[in-house]
Amino acid sequence: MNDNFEPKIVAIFCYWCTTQAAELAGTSRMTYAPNVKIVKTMCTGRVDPQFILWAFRNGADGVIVSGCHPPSDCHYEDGNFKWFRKYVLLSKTLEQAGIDPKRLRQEWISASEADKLKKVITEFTEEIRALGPLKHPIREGGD
Amino acid sequence: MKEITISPLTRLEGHGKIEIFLNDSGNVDKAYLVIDELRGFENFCRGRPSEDMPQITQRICGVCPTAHHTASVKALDSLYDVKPTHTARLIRELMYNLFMVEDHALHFYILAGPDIIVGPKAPKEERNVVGIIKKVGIETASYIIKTRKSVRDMMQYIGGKTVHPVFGLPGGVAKALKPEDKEKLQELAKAAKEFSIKTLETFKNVVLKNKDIFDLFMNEAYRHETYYMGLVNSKNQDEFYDGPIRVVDPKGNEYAKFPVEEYEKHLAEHVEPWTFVRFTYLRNVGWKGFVDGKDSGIISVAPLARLNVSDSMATPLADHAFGEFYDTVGEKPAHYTLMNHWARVIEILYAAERIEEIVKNEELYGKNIRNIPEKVNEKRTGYGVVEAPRGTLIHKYVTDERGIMKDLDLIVATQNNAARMSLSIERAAKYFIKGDQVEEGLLNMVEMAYRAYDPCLACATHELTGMHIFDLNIRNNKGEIIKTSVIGN
Amino acid sequence: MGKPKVGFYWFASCGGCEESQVDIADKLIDVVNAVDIAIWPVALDFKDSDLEKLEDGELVACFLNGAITNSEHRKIAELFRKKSKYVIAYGACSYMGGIPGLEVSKDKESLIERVYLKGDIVVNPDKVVPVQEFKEDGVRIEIPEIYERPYSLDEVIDVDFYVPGCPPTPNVFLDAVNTLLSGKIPEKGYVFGSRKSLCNECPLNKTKPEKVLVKEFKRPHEVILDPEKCYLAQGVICLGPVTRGGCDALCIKGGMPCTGCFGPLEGIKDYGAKAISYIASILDSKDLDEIRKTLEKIPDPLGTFYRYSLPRSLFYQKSVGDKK
Amino acid sequence: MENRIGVYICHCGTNIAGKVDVEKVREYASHLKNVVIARTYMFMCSEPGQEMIIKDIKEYGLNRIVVAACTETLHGHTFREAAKKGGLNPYLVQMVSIREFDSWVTENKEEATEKAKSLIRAGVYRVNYHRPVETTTYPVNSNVLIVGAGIAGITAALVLADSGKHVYLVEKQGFIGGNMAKFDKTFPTLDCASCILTPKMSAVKNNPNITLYTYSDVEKIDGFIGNFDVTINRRPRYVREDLCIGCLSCIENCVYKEPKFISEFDEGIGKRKPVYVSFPQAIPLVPVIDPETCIQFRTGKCVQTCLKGCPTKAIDFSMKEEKVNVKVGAIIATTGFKVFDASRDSKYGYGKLPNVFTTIQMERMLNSAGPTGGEIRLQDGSVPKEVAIINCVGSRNENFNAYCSRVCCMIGLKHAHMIKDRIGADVTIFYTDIRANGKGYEEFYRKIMLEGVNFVRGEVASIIPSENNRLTIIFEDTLLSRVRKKEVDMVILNVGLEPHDDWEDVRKVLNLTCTKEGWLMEKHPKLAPVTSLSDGRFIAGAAQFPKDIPDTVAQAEAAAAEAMSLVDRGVVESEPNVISIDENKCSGCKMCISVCPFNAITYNEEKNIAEVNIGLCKGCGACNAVCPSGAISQNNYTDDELFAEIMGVLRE
Repeated sequence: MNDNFEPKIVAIFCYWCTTQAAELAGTSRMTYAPNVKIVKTMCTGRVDPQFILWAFRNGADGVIVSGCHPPSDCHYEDGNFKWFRKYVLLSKTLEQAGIDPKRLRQEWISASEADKLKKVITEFTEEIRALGPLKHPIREGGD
Repeated sequence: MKEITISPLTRLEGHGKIEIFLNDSGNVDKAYLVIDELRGFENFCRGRPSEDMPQITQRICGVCPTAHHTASVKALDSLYDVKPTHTARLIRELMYNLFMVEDHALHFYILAGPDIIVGPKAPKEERNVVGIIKKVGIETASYIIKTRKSVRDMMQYIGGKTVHPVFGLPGGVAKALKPEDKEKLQELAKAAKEFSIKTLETFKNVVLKNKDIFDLFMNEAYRHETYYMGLVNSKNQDEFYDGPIRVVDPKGNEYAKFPVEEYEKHLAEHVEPWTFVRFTYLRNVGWKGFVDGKDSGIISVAPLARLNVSDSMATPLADHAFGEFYDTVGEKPAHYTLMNHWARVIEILYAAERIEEIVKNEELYGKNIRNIPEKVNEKRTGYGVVEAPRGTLIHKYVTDERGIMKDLDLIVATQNNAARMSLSIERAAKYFIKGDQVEEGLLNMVEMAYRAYDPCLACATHELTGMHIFDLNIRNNKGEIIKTSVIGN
Repeated sequence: MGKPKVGFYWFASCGGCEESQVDIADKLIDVVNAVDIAIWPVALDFKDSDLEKLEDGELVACFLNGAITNSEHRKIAELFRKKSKYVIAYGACSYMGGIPGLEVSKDKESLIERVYLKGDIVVNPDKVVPVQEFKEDGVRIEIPEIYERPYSLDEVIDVDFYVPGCPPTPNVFLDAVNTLLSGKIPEKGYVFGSRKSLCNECPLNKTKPEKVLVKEFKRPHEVILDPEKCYLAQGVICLGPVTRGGCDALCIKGGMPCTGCFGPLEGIKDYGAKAISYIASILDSKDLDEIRKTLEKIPDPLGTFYRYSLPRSLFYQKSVGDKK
Repeated sequence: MENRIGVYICHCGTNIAGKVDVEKVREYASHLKNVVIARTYMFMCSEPGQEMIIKDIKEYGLNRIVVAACTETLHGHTFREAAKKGGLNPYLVQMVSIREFDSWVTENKEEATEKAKSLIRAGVYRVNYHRPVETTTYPVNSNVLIVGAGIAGITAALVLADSGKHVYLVEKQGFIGGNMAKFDKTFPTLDCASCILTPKMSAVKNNPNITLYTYSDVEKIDGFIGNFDVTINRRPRYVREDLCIGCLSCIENCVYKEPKFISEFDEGIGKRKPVYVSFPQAIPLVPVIDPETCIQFRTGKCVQTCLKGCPTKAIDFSMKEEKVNVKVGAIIATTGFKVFDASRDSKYGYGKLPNVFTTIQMERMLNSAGPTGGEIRLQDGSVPKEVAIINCVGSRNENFNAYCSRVCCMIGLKHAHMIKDRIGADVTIFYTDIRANGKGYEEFYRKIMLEGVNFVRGEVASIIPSENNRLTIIFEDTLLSRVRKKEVDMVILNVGLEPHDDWEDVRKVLNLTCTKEGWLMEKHPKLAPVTSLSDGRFIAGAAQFPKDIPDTVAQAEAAAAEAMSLVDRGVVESEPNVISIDENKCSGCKMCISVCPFNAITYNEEKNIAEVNIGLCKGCGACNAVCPSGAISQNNYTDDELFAEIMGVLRE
């Protein structure tokens, strides 16, 4: 069906853990799908659900947010938990609004887990490819 | 034949309209009450928590939100099998009767007033609020406005908001009254009672003492022999807040008396392709089309119906007025549609007297205002009913075990009246419009036929967008508009 | 020159907005004296021919309430835009889509079936449903094209100002009228009401602890709230923090939490998402499973956080004002 | 004034240009809104590269800079400085990683080029919203905290102290020296460990610039780079350091005539009394009383001969925990390692079979100051004739530690030599590969081979007891790929190195990042090998990863230098990513206060608004995410910046 469909994916990573993992993946020359574009925040606690809707609205077929492993890796006490709570409530809302919650993925990837980062990105890209392009009125917002 | 054409006229859409079709001889052939839009409360309430229904469903109508709010919260009481505390029930009833006073008053003075007080045949530009003020004088006018405001302010104090109140919760209400409120409330009760007595007098002066208008009220054009439906208390007296639903036949004999839980057994809805409104009728009598009489399931609700299903009124002054009413009309049930206006002012009096009783009751000021609901009942279904100003209003909810809405059914007042309203319009039209002589005053008399029901189209069409005005179009045999008029309800 | 001409009109609305306008009661007279109400269907007879007769821009302001749900609404809205200097979206439906706006997340077909074929007490053996155009020996009745979903006013025409609320409180209405009369015209897109959220004026805000951390969120019917203490701090979802003030905290005074009818403050792109953000963040748990379980108990996030604003949300809003 | 953006795309030699068609990307970028000039350059981080930016700022009146190169972590500072030199606020620069996040991780050239375009587009959209960020500078406290007094900590402490910095050296154990203090000789030179270490230890003791806290833990660190506020918890050793003269007569006079409790320092092969020092030259030479074993503490009814025997009455059973607060500008973590617990791998029978030892136990056995006085003995006191050394115990093994512990091979060779040398026993080393990659290491390996040590490339399957307390090793000879047996008297397990069990707590207290095994993470393996990801905190020694003494000492000196450059600089910039609250928008709803992990925000009752203390704000932005009034914005991560960036990576 979507043979030539290339998913657009936004990855919001915290600086301390997952961004470092992404840099390590780079220095280790681990190749992964180019579909994923990284946007960094200092902490996943900074991630506002508005960002996720904004991403979908502007053409994302999937969004990953990844931060430091709970319970204690977060460099700001519990930013990772703050994000996780938003994520749970937001996923349910997405579902109610008719957007497959699988399109929003939540991960914990520590600074040293470049291999996990590669795995997650590859997996998720394929998952979204299988789901196909996001079809929802949220798209019509695109100006 | 000569055509009367008032054109060009770009017709207003997006709200209800009455279509009257003339035959070759220019007489009325058919008349239709058309409601033309979709909203979808049945649809989008699904999946919402049932406790939100009192606040969501009242958005059907900003004119009678209290009716929907109360029917809804009663449906929740039944869904959770929880009785409101005595204090809570009193607070709800107080709120409800205050609402009845202001809503009936609004209709009598502002909406129907132009016809009754200013006069049906008075020039159109005078048949409005301004005309009324001229007629009754600025003092009376501001007195009416002030009283209505003081009532609505009290409603805000009790319910949080006047338009779209928030106080209703299963098992009670959100807010208790304070003992120090008593004084305020008693003053208000007194004012309301005076107001209602004055209003009844006003009615007598402008209608009973004015032969033309009285004759119009008793005009055959406005008479239909249908069934009547309304809530009654244990003594078969007019009741707004609670009680069994009583139906009397055109002769006034009790046809049925049932709790709201059984409404599906007794009521049915008929669908027409040319309107979005569903026509309620008596299931066991059946749908015979737009005709009246004992064999037609068409029913009528609203003030006149409520009086017709009652043996008496529960309060002294109202009961006296009740006697007066039937002596004057000379039949029970009274079948003259315009008598709704009289019935309405009698109900204002009744509501005021109820308010007086309630505010005297010490328990009204109690602290115990909530019973916490445990869990939804076995059937996971809740039924709520009230008498909206415009007639019987039923809410039925079906939920899951957590009380999340799976389905709801709403039977609203104007819908119950819709069939008879269509009758009234067609009959009045046939009566007044002859040989396409469509004279302004006569036309208004057609409008009066339906205005008497105080129809709320927002309610009637809860599936639909609310609308408060509609066109009246008269079309010749070619279907072309030869006359149009806009009616504010 | 004469008094400024203004107009009022309703689209898909419940009439509450009109009530709120009438509820300024005694002050109504002053308003009536200050302006020349050219169009006001609730009180005055009106046809849109009257509207067409006006010069372009002849109306200084028009207050339009209700959502846009069909082609005729759109036509009239566009007409008002042409005739008015300032178009004011009045009330939650016109401003954000309102409660009937929740319909956007549902499909129309299921509704027709539910109402006319599967209605609980409907008797309809011939499966009759309302039709766009009804024809029968000489009789022809048309119904306008109904849109797939309700739209907020600024999705169909350019809107200058907004008066929030379901319905707006008489005070906000007066504020809007007086501001415009005073000639101190606010910047385009201005929303009347407070510049700050409800908490700022809420009588209970002082009882709110500095750190509001909630173990679980209870549904309003499950608890008896202490009317003297911040409801949010008592574990009931209150949208006061994310909702524009100016409503005099009526619901709060009525013993119930805020449900957000005044909508968001400036700079918030999506009301519901912001609500989700702070509600979730103050949940006091550092156990992933517990977090899932607790938030599962909020049965209807979409209906709770977008009750009045779904058509205007990032999910559905058509014309995005946030173009880069 | 409208934005004038300069975009600079780095080739990074072929690192970027090899994958990304930089010219195409430059061309694309030059057409983006507000972009005035777009250039490419071989090495943007080089002097000429930076000069290019500085020149353009003046020439083209640029007020926004986008650099597409490596990562902000790496060169963010470099380009902010360049912008500063050009007269721009440094935070009007946006770095876009088209190397780590693109050219290095994307296979296909077209795809890499397309990705670079979208990343740069995002950077350009974003930079439009950048606002100048004014950071304040704070004076830096010149003291340094060093956590862990092994050879790494000691070295760093001395370097700093000698340069006049005051050092607070905190050691968990009762005595400094760490693991090295346990060793006998060091490879490959075979000079004795204590000969190297003891002088350094006493230097620590005697240096007035070093305050030593042994038997202590770092409990809490507040503040930020340059101005740390450290709380140290001193556990009671029940012998008062201010009174004790180190005569050790308390140990003499202890009611226990003979040592009868397992000595942790001797790795279980030696005994100690309840009151003890780790070894005769221990620093500080102040005994520790172990309440677990001391009669006075267990029963409360001891005759307290130790106290009676103490000339200065330094023994104080009533000593309590003591909190010390110190202020420092920099922190060095040298928390070291622990050896692999061989009993976790049951096939070796460690802890069950007699005469199965670990290399660290062997160190004690070989140590002339150790429990056996340097004599190699079996449990029954006899001298072993055949000894096996088994390498890679707990290392290079997916079930335990996948990594190579780096030092074990050399330790094994050292032990083989010393055993042969001392008792002439026949020694066999079971190895996987011999790794001798250091100065003089390979030569050492050769030497040992020539000494006649047997080398078997073998995978041990199990060790089982055989007649007269001998041990049979069953193993696969991976050269002959045959299963073979070998009988010996003694087995030495060459155990690998691991992070301490409490690494997570340490990481949290010091706010550092660790690998999944628990080794401390460096900011960059090559560019900043002893700098942690957290400002003002440095790392050295085996806490970062297993390494031998030369490397450890080298790192320690490097860390000392890094710390010195920080404290000598005298000033630091405040956290740039702090938040600000617009009081005209703030509604006083307190949601931000509820989510701030650092209590940096407080409620102003009379103004009914929230106020931030940026000194306490660490810039996580959680409050920005919740603020329902849109009143809070985090520097460099404002809503507008992030919305723009997200839109940018997705579309035009």
